[in-house]
Amino acid sequence: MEINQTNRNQQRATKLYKKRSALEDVWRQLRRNKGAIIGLILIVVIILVAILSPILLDYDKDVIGQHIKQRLKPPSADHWFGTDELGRDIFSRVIYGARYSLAVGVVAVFVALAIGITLGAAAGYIGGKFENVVMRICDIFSSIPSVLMAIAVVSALGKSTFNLMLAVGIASTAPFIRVARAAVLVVHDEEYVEAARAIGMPDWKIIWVHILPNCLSQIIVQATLRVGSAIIAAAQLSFLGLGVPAPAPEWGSMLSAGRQYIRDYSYMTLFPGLAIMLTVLSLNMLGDGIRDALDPKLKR
Amino acid sequence: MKKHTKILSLGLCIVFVVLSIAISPVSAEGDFVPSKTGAIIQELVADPNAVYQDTITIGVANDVTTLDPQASNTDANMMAFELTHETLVQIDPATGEIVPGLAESWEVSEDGLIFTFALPSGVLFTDGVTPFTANDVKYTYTRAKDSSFASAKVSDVVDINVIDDAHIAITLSRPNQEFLLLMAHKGMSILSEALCTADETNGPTIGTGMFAVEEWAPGDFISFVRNENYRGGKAPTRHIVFKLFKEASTRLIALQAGEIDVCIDPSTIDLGYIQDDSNLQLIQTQNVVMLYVAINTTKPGLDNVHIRKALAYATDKLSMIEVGFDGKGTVHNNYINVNQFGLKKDIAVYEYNLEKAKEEFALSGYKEGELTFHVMTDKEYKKNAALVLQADLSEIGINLVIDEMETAALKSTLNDPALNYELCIYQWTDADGTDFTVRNMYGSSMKDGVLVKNGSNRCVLTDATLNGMIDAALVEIDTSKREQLYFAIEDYLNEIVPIVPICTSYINIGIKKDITGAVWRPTAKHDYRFICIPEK
Amino acid sequence: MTNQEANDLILDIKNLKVRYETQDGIVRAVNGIDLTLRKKRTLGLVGETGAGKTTTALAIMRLVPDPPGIVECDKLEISGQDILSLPENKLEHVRGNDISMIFQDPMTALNPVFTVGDQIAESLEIHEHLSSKDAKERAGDMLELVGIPRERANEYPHQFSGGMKQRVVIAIALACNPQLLLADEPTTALDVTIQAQVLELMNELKEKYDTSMIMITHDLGCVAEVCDEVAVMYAGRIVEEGTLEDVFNRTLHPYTEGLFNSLPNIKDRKAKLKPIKGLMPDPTNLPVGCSFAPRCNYVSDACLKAQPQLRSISQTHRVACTAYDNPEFHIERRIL
Amino acid sequence: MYRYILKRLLMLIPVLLGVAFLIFAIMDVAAGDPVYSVAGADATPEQIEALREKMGLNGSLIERYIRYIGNLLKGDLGTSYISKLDVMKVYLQRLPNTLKLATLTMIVAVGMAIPLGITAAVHQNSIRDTTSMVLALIGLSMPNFWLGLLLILFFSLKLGWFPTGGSEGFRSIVLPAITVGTSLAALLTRTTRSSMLDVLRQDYLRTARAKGVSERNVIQKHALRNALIPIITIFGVQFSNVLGGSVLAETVFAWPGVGRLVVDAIDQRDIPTVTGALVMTTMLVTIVNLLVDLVYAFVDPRIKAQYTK
Repeated sequence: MEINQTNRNQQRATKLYKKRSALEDVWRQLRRNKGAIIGLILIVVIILVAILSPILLDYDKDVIGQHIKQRLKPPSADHWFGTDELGRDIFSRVIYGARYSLAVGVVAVFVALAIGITLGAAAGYIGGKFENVVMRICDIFSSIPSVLMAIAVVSALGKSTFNLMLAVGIASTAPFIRVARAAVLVVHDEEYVEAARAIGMPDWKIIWVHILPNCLSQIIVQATLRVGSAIIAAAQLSFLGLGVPAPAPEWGSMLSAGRQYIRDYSYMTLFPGLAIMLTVLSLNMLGDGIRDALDPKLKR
Repeated sequence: MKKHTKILSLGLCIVFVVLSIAISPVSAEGDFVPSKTGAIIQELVADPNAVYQDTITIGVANDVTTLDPQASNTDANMMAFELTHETLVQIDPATGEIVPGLAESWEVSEDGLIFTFALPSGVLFTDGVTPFTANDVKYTYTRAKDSSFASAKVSDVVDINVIDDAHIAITLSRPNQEFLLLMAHKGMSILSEALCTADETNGPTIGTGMFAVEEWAPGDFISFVRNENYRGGKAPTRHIVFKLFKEASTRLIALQAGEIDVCIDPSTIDLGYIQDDSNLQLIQTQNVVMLYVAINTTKPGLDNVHIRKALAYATDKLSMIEVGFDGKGTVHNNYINVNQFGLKKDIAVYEYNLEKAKEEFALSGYKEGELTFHVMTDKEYKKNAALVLQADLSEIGINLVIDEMETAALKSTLNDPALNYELCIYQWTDADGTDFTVRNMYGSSMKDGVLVKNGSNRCVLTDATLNGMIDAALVEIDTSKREQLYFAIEDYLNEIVPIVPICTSYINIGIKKDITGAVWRPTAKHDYRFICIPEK
Repeated sequence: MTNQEANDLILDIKNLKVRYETQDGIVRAVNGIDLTLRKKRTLGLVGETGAGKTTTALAIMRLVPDPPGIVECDKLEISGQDILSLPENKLEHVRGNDISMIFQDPMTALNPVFTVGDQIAESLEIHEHLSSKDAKERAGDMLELVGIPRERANEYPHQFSGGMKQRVVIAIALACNPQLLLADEPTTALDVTIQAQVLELMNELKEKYDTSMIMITHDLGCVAEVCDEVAVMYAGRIVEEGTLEDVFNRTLHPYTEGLFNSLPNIKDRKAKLKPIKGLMPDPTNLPVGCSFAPRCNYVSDACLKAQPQLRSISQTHRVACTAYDNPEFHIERRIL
Repeated sequence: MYRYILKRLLMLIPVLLGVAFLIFAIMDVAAGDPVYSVAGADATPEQIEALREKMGLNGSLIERYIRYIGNLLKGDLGTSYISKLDVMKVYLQRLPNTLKLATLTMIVAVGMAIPLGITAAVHQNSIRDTTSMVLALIGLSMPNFWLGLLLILFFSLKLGWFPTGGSEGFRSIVLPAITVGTSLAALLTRTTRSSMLDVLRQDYLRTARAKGVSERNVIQKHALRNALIPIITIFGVQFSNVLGGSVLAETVFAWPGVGRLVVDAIDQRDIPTVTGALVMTTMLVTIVNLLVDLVYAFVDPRIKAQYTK
């Protein structure tokens, strides 16, 4: 027993050491990737903006405050991005909107991660009928185009920020199920997993301790890139009028509102669109960087 | 028109403008004077030798959803029925008077209870073989009793008696001053008994109108082809197409690009493009679509008249017009529609005044922040109005949550007997019969000993006093007395505030300059039967 | 060198240097080597992994990937033809025709989406301008030559075992009867029994076609079996070269000695294995002096100061080791 | 091989049943009883009940589902609540538009992406590579409906080259195809590049070069065919997405495709149309995926071997 314990400690120690050095290695790789660094800086700035916006701006006054007399004013020194149909300052709204888009993107991906990894890992580990059922469900979900799926879910649950997150999350679950299952299948028969099973570790613990960490890198890459597509998906739903309820300054719904003014007041569609693009772009750049850093094949 | 270069097209435009000023008898926008009913009538001088453009394409905002006149009452469908079907009588857009439709003439008994219609003979339905007879009228009105859309219009009908193929008598339970108005409604279009019983789905789509449906691709377009055998002479245009463009800006661009000939309801913000385009013309008339805040008076908080008055004072109608219609609208303070008989011009007004709103709120006994209401909206301009209301209500301590919904979901929530809503930005489009308006918007009827709200009574009023006033006005034969009765009803409503009227806006239509023959109605249910472009 | 010998020269390399410029720094893989090879002879290029053997072979084929690889050379001639200045399209005529290469891992050396017959026929089509039918026919011949039934020409690589694949690779390399064959560890990835078969096959074919060959390997047994001459590489340099006899029986360089010592001794199974201590120096950061000095048992201060140059010990035998400045010096290894 | 195809087609059945059930369940939860939006304001309770029966909305979810499947097996997708038209007919009316858009989009995207991706991979880290990768990233990060709006703004409003919407003539398909195709092209370019980079590192290319195969043939013959496999995967997945309706582009450009049909039907709570259109779309998607898998087998003999096993 004693020996076993020391052994395990040693194992843990090497694992820790290994982990840290792997992380450092990733960071070293990442730092060298110009795109990833630009992406990282951008996304950090956007996150900071999102976090600080309630301090910088007075929601009632700056963000949803209406000034009907000042409506539809083009960009100027007072209103950097102009004003919208209710005379609200588009700059403030775009700034504040980062909160919604990021929150929706991140939460949606978490929903997808939670469902996807649980189901996928379980399917890969348990196998048999259960796996079959899960994979068929996965087929069902992935054969319905995800936008339509999300639209159906939102209209079923009703319009709210949370439901939007849920809908986007559910609609993007299938890929995570696949990734998790594939990763589990790869390591399922590895010797250390066999060993863990041999010493009587419960299944959930084996999945959690031994299997998941091994597919973590893939999942991290997927997740980073998916946050971007989740933000776009959420904006799409908002654009179709199924998003965050008014008067919240969600970028997609700002675009939707600006659509009918596109001929004369194109700035109304320009800035929220740019904001979405910039956010997703920075996430993609960062995600690409992380993937390259994690993927030893791409190292040169 | 294919634009090769900017300069060339600019040059062409200039030439065109010069030519059109020189040659054509210019009909500038100002030339269109609305008739008594508010309609703009583009008179078509009948000319048997004239040649007309084969197809007129109308860019519409709303899809035709059904071809059965008794299965819907949306404007889009009504315009289709106007082409394909006929009603016994119709309203002269110039005078507002009832004129013959499918019926050639009619007589009313002295007690005002029996209407006898004389029908033409030799009329065929547009399938080309089925003859029209008085039995079809009986069938249509009987069928209407079972229709959830049309039944209210025939609720007073107790007997339909086919005298012969060309004569039919209809007996009412009580005198109804507006019976003929109701019969002019497109929902009362005459169907063929033979066709409907043979094919329940497609039978009702065939009428005796000037056009027949040619092809229907829901969500895309519907096309109509002229009825060559129409008894009054065929229509000038062979094909009419309603093409759906959900986006107002896209619709207008299609008009400017020449893809369509008529653009219904362009965005108010874009009207300048029509005025600046020498090929186009803007038709503009005040509409009779009354926008209002429907208040479910049975819900806690909203059952308190002070809260409702606070809502009325806090409603910034001018801002709503500014935001919703780019300033092009008229504040509405009445409880019936504009142009309707009995409209009280000097009704007491709840001016936008947040101080007064606060006073009323204080009288209600509720505390600030205690009340949260949900308001349902479907269209963008309604959402914008709700946003304005939301900002003002937050000033007086009422939270407003805006529920944006699809039109179908909103309608089904309104119609659901559970009445699970509090506020709704809604509209009332009927501008013909005052009784029909007040009875449906505010009236209730006795069922099994309890008052049950009428179908379109969105404020869920069950007020016996009000019902009595409505019934009294309906049967009053003296016009000026009747008017006074309606004034009284409006004053009564103004005290209990079951709705907050907001505004009426304008009907805008962009058309190609050469278009004529159409009747542009303030109800937005336009008459395209004679629309045409004469070839030069 | 006599005229005769010069005409006989298949390969003549002077001062070949290859470096890879990567993000981690400049990897100096080959640092100035000279090599010559005469007709029908076989040279064994020996050294541990990372010594620069494969890079040398790739440099001869002019297949060092650029970027990041940069090749510098004073002279690189195949049968008197200057390879260095050839444009890419001319090089294509040399590759597979005059020089061929057999790669280390037969598992990955074949394109999985083409039949083996097509892959053999391809070089025939390119170099001998055969019609695709004739090329297929010849490919079948080649398969039979390496001991595979010709019917299997229409099968895909995944249907072959490792040894069979290596035979296919050999068939591809020999299809156009090249003057020089570069074999890069042709047997490393194979089972021992298969290794012998493959080696024997190569020996046979070499004899049959009069091909010269460079055998790259770290397997000394394999060298003893096939090679006439041996060059030992360490950290991108040749540290000892000579005939098989010279290097095996009159070993001079401490590194070569280390290589032999790390082989298990069948005659004295109790003798402890003596692996070379330490690791190869980081090729991005080579020491100023002898690269082997940090691991050398005979190291002296002089070794650390300057790079030792190759010196001739006999007509055929040369070594790069500063210790031989002292005429008394000898290494421990004695040949019995 | 045929057995494999048959097996795949049989697997389609549970998926279709599942899709139908999923949509049924979702629409059942959806706010707003469709009966009340179809019935008018004045409908009496009796009329409501009659209508409910007529619309097939009586009974529990499971009962309705079983009824629906029964009809589905007969090839009957039901009739629309709103237009009373046969759902199959309406769907088939829309399908050609969607297929047209999808096909053009895919052709344009593939035509752009594969050469770009190959060039980028072959000249890794060159200016060309960086430029095309930055462009691809931007293309991928742009919400397509926004791109559509910008295209309308520039090419329709400013330049007047293309119509802003509608489905007549070739000119009207150009902007929607670009809108949908951009992100697809971006994705495909990236996939082609990374797949190509993967393949370019493979030993068998060195073998080919050592054989004297010209660089052009090394890339176009030896590398591309191997690199195609992951590209085909993405192609398959994306084709389904385009096929299922680039809903947003269809909305922005008033393109009467299947995607808009579904969105409008969801708006109108027109359950038969929603379910029918999605079931049909699923079937198409699955069939396209099967075709993609067969193309795989054509490209990669190893996969073919698996199928025939």
